[in-house]
Amino acid sequence: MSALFPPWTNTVSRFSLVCLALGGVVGAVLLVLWVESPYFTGQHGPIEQPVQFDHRHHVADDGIDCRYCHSTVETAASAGFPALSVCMNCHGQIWNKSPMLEQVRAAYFSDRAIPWNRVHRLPDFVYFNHSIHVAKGVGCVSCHGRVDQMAQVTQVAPLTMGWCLGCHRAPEPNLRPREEITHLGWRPPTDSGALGHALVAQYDVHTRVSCSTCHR
Amino acid sequence: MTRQTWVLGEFATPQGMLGAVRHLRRLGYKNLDTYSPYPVEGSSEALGLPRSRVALFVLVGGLVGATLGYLLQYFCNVYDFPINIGGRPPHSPPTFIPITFEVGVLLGAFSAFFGVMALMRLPKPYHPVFEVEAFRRASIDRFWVSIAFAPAEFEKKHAAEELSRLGALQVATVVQDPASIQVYK
Amino acid sequence: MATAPAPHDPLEPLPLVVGAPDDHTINESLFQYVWKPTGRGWWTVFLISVAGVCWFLTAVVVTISKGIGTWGNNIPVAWAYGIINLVWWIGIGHAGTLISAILLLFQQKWRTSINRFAEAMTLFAVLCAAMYPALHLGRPWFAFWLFPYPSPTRMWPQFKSPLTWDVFAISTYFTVSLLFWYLGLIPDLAALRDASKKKLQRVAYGVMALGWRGSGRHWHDYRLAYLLLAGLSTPLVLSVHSIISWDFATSILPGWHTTIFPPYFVAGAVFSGFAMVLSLIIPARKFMKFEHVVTQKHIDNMCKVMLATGLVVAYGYLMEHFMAWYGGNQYEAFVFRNRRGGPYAPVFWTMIFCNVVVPQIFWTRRARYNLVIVWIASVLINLGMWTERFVIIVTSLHRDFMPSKWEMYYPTWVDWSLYGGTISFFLMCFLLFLRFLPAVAASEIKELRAEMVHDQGAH
Amino acid sequence: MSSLDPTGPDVPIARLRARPERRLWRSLEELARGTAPAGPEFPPGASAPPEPSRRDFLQLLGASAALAGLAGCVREPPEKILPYTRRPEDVAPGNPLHYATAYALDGIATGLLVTSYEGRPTKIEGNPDHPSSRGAAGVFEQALLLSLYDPARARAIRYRGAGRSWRAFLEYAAEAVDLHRKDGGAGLCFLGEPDASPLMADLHERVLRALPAARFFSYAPLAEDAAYEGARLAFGRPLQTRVDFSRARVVVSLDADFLGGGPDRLRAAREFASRRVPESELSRLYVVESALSLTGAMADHRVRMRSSEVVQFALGLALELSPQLQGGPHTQLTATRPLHVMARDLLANQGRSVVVAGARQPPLVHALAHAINAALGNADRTVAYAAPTLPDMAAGPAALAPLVADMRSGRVETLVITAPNPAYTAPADLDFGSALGKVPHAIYHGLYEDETAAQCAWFVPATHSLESWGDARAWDGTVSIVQPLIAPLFAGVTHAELWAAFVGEGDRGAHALVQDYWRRQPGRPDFDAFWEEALHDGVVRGSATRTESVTPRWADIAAAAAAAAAKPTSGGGIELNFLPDSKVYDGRFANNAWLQELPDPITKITWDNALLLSPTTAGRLGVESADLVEVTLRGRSLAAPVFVLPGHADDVASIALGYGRTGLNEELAQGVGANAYLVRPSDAPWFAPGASVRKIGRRARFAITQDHFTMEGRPLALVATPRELRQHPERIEEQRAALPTLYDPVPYPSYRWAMSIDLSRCIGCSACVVACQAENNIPVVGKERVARGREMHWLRIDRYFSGPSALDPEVVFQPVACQHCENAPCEYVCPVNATAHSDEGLNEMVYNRCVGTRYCSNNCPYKVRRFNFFDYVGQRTQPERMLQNPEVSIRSRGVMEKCTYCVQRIERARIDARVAGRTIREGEIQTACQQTCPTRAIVFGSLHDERAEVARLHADERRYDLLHELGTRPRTAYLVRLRNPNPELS
Repeated sequence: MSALFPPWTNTVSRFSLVCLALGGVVGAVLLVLWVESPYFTGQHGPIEQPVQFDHRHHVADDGIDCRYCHSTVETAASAGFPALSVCMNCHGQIWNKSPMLEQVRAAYFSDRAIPWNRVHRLPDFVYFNHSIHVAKGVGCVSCHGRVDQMAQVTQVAPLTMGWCLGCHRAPEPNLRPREEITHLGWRPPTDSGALGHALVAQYDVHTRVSCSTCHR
Repeated sequence: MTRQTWVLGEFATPQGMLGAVRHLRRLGYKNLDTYSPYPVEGSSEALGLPRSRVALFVLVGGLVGATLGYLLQYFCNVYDFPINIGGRPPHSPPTFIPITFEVGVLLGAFSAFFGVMALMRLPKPYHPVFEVEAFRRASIDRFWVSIAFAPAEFEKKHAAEELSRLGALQVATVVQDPASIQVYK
Repeated sequence: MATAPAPHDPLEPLPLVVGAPDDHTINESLFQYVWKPTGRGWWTVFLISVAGVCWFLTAVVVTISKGIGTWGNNIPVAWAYGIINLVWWIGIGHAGTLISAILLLFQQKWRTSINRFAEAMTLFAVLCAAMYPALHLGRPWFAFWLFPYPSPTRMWPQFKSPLTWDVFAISTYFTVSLLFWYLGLIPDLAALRDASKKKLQRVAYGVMALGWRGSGRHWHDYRLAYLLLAGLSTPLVLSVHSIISWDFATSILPGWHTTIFPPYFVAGAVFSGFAMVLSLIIPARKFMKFEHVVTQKHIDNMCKVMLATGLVVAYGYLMEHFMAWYGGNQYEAFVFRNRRGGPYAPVFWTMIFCNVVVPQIFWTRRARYNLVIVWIASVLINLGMWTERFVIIVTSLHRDFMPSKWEMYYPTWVDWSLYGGTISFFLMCFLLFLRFLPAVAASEIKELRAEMVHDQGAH
Repeated sequence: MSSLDPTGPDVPIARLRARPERRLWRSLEELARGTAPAGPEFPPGASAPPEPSRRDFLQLLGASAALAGLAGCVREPPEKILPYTRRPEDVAPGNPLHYATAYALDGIATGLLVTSYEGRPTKIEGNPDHPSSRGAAGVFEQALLLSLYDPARARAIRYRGAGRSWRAFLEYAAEAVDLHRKDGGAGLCFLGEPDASPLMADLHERVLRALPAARFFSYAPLAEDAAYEGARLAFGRPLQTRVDFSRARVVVSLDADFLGGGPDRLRAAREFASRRVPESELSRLYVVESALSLTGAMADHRVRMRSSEVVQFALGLALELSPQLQGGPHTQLTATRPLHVMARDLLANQGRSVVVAGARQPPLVHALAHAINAALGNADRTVAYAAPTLPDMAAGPAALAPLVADMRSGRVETLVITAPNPAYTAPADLDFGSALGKVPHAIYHGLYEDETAAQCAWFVPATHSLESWGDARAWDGTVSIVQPLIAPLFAGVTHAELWAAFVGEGDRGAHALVQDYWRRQPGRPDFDAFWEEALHDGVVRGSATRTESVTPRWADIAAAAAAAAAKPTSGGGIELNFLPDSKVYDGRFANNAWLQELPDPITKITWDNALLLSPTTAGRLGVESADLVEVTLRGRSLAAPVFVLPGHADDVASIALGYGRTGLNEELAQGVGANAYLVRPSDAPWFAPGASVRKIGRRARFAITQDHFTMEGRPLALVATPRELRQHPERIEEQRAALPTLYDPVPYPSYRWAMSIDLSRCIGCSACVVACQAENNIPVVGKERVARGREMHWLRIDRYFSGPSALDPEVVFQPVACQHCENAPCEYVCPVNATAHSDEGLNEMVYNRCVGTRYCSNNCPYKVRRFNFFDYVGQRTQPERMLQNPEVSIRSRGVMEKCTYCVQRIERARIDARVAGRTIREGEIQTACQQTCPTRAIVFGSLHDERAEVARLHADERRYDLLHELGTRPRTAYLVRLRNPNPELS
């Protein structure tokens, strides 16, 4: 037989062409999906902390209000990471012998900060301000999830710009009465839409999507 | 692949090839084809081919491309995320024209290229005619005619004789079946 | 390489194919260099170009690792060599498409023996051009933001920007040119597959030929498809350089903001493109023994095209300066005064000499017939077209509206390396092309010859 | 939140302490202990001079910061959070606090208001309650911040190069005092700079009580001795002259640059500018000077002459104006026409005019000015006199001579130097450096281990003003308490502590010293309340010294005048002028990159000084700009590059002091410019005849930000007289009238941010440029890159020369930043939406979206966009990062940046307002440039409220748009510069 290529090469050549074409498309699609996936955005399970602080216990069991520790949430851009003195306010009296808190006591008395690991990280060029969101009726849970059910805090929201824009374009579903801000279990009344619109008017909610709202 | 037989005749000139094809068609032969190193005037008519559909592909491809191009821009800058850009209206058709045109041309070109590939059933590195060693000159300086037979109406002898009578320099027959392939001279 | 004007009867048209070779000899003569071992000359030039490419890569690494600061750019001259070279290369690319597509539509037979060559040039030129838009970015690693894709930020490109148009124009231009070129290659690849002796070559070309067998049914669709691609390329090539010119024309800068740019850029592109074809093909036809297919006729025609486009370009210059004076806009007027008499005046006058004065020699047949003169002229014209882009970009930027922010621009070694580097890259690609692919469309030559034979048979 | 603290965990904020029950300043005092980072933390030579080699090294250093722009698309390891162990009561992370303090330059204080984030001072503003500041701050005040964090500052107390403790020094000081007791301290000398601080005066006395024979000297190279001498000549005793320019309708400046220099320049500028707008009765300014100064640039009529001729001019003026001097000797000065006209104008405005004499001029000129003012009845109206605020009125180079003599003769055993770097600033003929070598126990107290430190046995690092407790007095005597904003970053003690060491109180700490002093003062029943108020307000109310009316001693003046008239005008050759520098002052700021890179207001030269010549003189000498020449005066010579400056007097060469530093650690300052002190004579510290200029043949390379002088006849910085304004309103109208457009107007329903810049008020002082740099984390790029045209200032001040003659040009300044065009040309060319318009009309630049095509810059007709050609962030050293404003993104390499109208301030105000449920109040937002502007030339606000000042100014008859014909519809409006020439002269 003298043909240069055996018959099977027909199949191979066509098949490989198809693969080439599909490969490109599929690859692109996967990339686009991946960057929005929890794995990329950081919603992939809890982050280890130097001290085993359990929000379930403090929030759910003890019913401590978020603002007791995150005290600047209503006045500052940062919600405020509790100073060790805040821990010691209670743990100076209770569990003041507990080995679990040894590191806290050591740090407090030696005046050395404990290096916690950040869970909710925004890029440096994003300027998020807690106080304004709280003032306009956005609850903690909207972005941070049911922290009262987390042994270790996990990032639940993607924190992508697209996600931010979602709420800034239609804030109504995420609004609640100010007194319910820190109430993680709060459920809106049946017709949440109506409440949302009412609150927009009541709190003069005026979400903006201009770049400088977040980027300066 | 079912059993099939190809009878091939080699001619020195395009005229010879065309003459042979016309004659064979008059004799009622089907599944004729010609092979030449360059397009030979009149071969399409001789083979009695209908108008090519490539033109249609390109038209459709171009129009679809242009539409997509415009819609893409409209979706991005007008519908999904309108932004005040230097006080210009978000929807400004004049500035959308260039990309509309480019995408149109791109898809048009794609449909022309891949369209014609599909019509020619290429890529197809193997084809029974390649079994004939002498056929290599079909892309250099010789002109071939082929007749393909389904096993039913197999008239190898007559066909071969016809070709020789029409002045074929040489005639070859490729019998192709799933098991084996024979080439007769 | 000078060949004295061929002695022949001026009434007798110049032959497109010298002598009457048969298909076999055409095949042999056009493909022989693919089979025979590469000569020393090829290797020398090739290695030089490879060295140039390495140098280019170092410059690229420097640019990307340290930043645009390694270039000479500043504020106000925020664009310089990057964009100059981009426009220059794109322009050069245009001749290829013009020759293969437009001349095909106009059924100019003389295109046949040079179109493959010109198309290859187009591809490599566009490749070189396409490097600059990416390289000149402050943050090239984000270049993909110029493409529309659904991103987590929900941001899209801004389609009012001519730069976004560029992205689409250049990528389309490259893709279409590639398809057009490859489609044209297929029959010759098949011929190489069948005519080659070495198994390896046969397989390699066989794979590329996709199993082409010259079937009449194939030719039927193939010819139409080829024609249609030509039909698409023709407006495309016009649009691409128009869009490039809009990078400037849509801005508000004096010297940029003018409606004459699109036609004058396209003409300039063809002008420089033909110059590049000539400066490449004159040596090539000599060394590769193509004189019989790339004849004096072709060179003659190309010179005439250059003369014509050169005149269009000259008219463009004239109009610019006239309107600047006649329009009575002080900023515009100043920019053109500054071009003629400012610190960059030498570049301006070089441009005038190369692009306006030099082509005039092509009025005389003696010049068109003297390959040395033609070659030198075409090289000068390439230079001239580069200086044209320098004049347009740098002189307009360095002194615009606010005299308080006027600055001079001086290129750095990185600028020069990137420019020289792309030239080497271009050369390297070209040598590879000449070495491994049919530089002249054999099947079309055969067809052409057949037609000529037929014509002669006619009368 | 990380974005609020770009310095990350490096900042020792975690160690801030506060006792909740204490006042904030107490917490700062606590803070003042134990937060000094360890020395080795800083890499060698981290002060980032402009050479590339070190830059590369620093790029690695700052790589992490440089990646900020990438943070969006790269997953990073979890970031660390370092919370306080005990959070100070008033500190909410990310919310700035403001503290009042003061900064004394040559002993006269300007009140400051400092912004601090988590204990890091990040911005300085003027203190609105302070008489000399009124909310404004100059370039020096603005740039203080950078010198605070300057890594080149001295780190350790040294004795003959070896490290010592403060304790060790105190013991040494105690011994020294004992030794000197035997002769009452005859061998003990203190060399300080003039200082109005009550605390220092007190320590001065206490040292004298212990060691009566100890001697105190003051030295400041730019001291204004002549002014006091002039007053002594005119009134019999040294007095301080206080001019109220807001009352003066005609101002004649005899070589007085009251806008550019002088202890009270901010107030002077404010008052002067208030008379340059039609709302007030327009004042007219005549300036007589040699080198073009800021004041000269504002002049309606300017007469160029050699500095030495000014005395003759003053004499001529005095003879015409003050009858009391008539019959005096007739000066041979050929009275020029402008002189008569000036005289007539002054006469026509008796009691509403003022003649001011410059500190560079001899006492007689001051005396004559006093005489003229008295004759015109300006005294107590536009000009008033008071007891000097400064205790020591003889502090100039001449005053240094006796000390140097004693040093040579070995009569000085112990010399305590607190004056800044005398070894460098002392006139060459004194050769202070070598004399210092003869002093066995020389103690130098300074910010840097500089030229002087190298000559002294002991070196004690000084605390920066923002790290110090102390007190200071303003020009009018008003007292301010100086409180620290941060603990000393490097080991250091205050001036007061050092002197206290010689009364055995060196270990008490500056806070105790200053508080005790004020506790001792009578009439303060409730001291704590007083103290708290003083700290809070930044001023001690009612502490200004009272002015007094005095009468000139005509006879003395006439006699002096006669003597002067008899004296022939100074001899031939070129007259060499010594000028205070607009940026490095006397050289003390030479290591401040912000100031070095700040273009000189007149020449626009950065990173250099130059020998200024008039075009005529340059032509005669056959030199042109950038030619290196050798200047020789009295056998001493100096190589300097020439700069040919229109408006400069002929046969005069001027050079600014303070350059050519050789300081050991001040790497930025090293080798920048030429050291004019090398040819400065102590007996003629300001100008001396008989200099020669010789061309060397080599050329220098200036880094000039504006090398084109003229406007090319374009309507850029418009100038008009009130008359022209009345007669041809259309000339302005056509620069603002609405242009036809194809686009529907974009609605801006709420705020419409806008700015107006009044060219009549702008004096070109450039304080706004530095303020902008500080507020917006704008990098410094170095001389080479400025020369290439890559400076990063968001706000530039264009300086144009106009008028018929290049020898006597009219000067106009025009601050240009992003115009925030409503139809912004930069926006539609950006392929990635990185620059776009906000719903309130801001032209936004989104750094993190920018890919760096630079197309926007090409298409910006105002050329106000700046590009990060290199990674400049990476070059910032550890302490320099601490000063970055956490409210403003750090720009990575390869992105565009530009003026944002201080959007961070807008957003903060918006959030505060909306959290409080109100709208933003008029004046609540001030841009950095506006806030610091001494003349209130810049106004910012929202056009949506017609009552807003900015809206009023946008409707002003003088308002016009820059490059209006382009139809960009800028939000920044300019107001035409008004000239008020004398009809008789024009």
